[in-house]
Amino acid sequence: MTEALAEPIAKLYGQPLTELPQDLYIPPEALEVFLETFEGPLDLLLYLIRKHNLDILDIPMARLTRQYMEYVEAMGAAQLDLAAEYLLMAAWLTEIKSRMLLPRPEAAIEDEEDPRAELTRRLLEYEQMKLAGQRLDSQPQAGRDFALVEVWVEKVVQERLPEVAMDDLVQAWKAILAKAKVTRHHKITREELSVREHMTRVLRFLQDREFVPFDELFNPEAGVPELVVTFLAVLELVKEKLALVSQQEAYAPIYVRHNQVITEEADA
Amino acid sequence: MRNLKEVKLILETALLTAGEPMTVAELKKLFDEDIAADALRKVLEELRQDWVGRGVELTLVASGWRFQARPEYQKYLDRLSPEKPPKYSRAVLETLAIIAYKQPVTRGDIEEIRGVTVSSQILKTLEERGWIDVVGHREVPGRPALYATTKGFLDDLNLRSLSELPPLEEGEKPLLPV
Amino acid sequence: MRNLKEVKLILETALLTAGEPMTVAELKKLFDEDIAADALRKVLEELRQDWVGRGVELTLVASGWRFQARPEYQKYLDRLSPEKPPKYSRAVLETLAIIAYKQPVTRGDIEEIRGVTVSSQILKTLEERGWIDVVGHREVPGRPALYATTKGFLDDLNLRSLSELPPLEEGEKPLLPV
Repeated sequence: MTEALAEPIAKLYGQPLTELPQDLYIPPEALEVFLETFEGPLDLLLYLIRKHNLDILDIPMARLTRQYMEYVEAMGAAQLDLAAEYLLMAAWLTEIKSRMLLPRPEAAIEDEEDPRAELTRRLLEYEQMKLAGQRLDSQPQAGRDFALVEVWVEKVVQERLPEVAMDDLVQAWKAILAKAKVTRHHKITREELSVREHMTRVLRFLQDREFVPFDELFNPEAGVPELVVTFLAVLELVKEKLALVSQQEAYAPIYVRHNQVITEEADA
Repeated sequence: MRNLKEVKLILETALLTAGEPMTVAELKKLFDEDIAADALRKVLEELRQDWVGRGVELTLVASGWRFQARPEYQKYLDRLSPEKPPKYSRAVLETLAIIAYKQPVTRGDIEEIRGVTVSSQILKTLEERGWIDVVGHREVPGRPALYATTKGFLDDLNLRSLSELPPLEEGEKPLLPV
Repeated sequence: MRNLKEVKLILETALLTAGEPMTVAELKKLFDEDIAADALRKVLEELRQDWVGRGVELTLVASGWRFQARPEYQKYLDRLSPEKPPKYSRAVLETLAIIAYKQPVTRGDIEEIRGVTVSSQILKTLEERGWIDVVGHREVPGRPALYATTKGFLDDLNLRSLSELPPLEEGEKPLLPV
């Protein structure tokens, strides 16, 4: 950016402005351009020192301060902050200058820091950051200096089905009970559940057939408990009037069927 | 004339970074010299061939050429952004619990236990999921359907039989002061 | 064990379609079997080699691996869309540099270094770009926000970590007459 300042930096009243100040004095007609060109008093000071080898001690502080005061008034509220920054800088420089000019005893000079040290530190730090900003800007940047790859993917709207865990069912059941403030006594145990499971199985078995021989409902290889549960299931189905059991005469085959009204069968 | 390989690399780079389909007319703008549309199409065809057998393919869709992932790779890509699975409503879960524990039951039974009406939508949801079905009808007026859980329900919940459902013994810990 | 070629194709497809950098840990999720991170890195390195000499390259940035076009191809791509991302003012760039090199910093710290007030607009510009964010507050009166750069900033500048930022430099001449 420093090199760029050698070229016309701005247009002022239609005229290219190439001349930048040789010191901290701002030509009144260039005030606006000036404020836009420099990032602030540190930037300006840095520029002057770098470009014109300006010794900060050579600056006519009294005149400068007076000028800045006038600008503060002229600019009003718009750039008040910035004007104040320039003013602060002028005051600081004046202080440094006065301390440098005051004679002091040899011993004191040894101990005391150069009054310019703090200003130098700040100028150096600012310069580092200013250069770093330029370096960052010249770093290859995504979207500006290189493009990112973006291959199209068909977003298949694959519907995800809700998942249910056993615990969800338990919780749901508990919620039902809580709501009902249970007065009746349901006791659902493993045994009863397996009976109900077999009720479902038997009903499914009966579904497509008219009459099922009783013994076909049983799987002898399943073991005694299973046989008992199946038997209980059939009894329960009969009790709940979900199935009918019939026998023509003693020792004749027993048939089980869906408790369906005959008329529907006729329709089917 | 720019060599063919370079043209292909530029086309490939442009198409991989475009993010949307590009027409041949647009792709022509990549080059300051004039390349015939037909020549470009030939290179695009070659490029398409180059990508055969990869996870991404070059295709011509209505609005132009674009690279896109092959559907076979979708299942891998899906693993990267596992959406949270949706949850069934409390009404659905309660209905399912009642059918599981008290089957076979009619809608009336469920309503009696839940104390509220059960919408057809709830039963439809569970039927479509393949978790319940109608195993018969109760022979009372209206012949209401009897619902029971299916084998698919047991499979999906990783159960071998209904008896593996946790036993529910009421009154153990009353949730509400009775 | 899945064969290496298939692993490479799946990785390539995922990275081409991801739209953002992916870590090795994320890429592992592509496979249902467990693939060691080191093994994946080896395949990624191979994949990177495969793309050498193309217009697109596989790179490792702060947030992970990604495919990006080589800067040499930008001149062609620029012909397709003449709009460029905004150029940042010196004020924005200086503020960004201070946050990048001195983080975490408060607005007051930035003002101290720049010697001028820092407008909210400057910070907002950088926040909206996703390059800086607030990482905490300094426990002093007013609890000013502490700003730091984000991973996205490193990604956009093609960097893996802050240590890859260009080193700080000073002007060549000493500031004070010696």
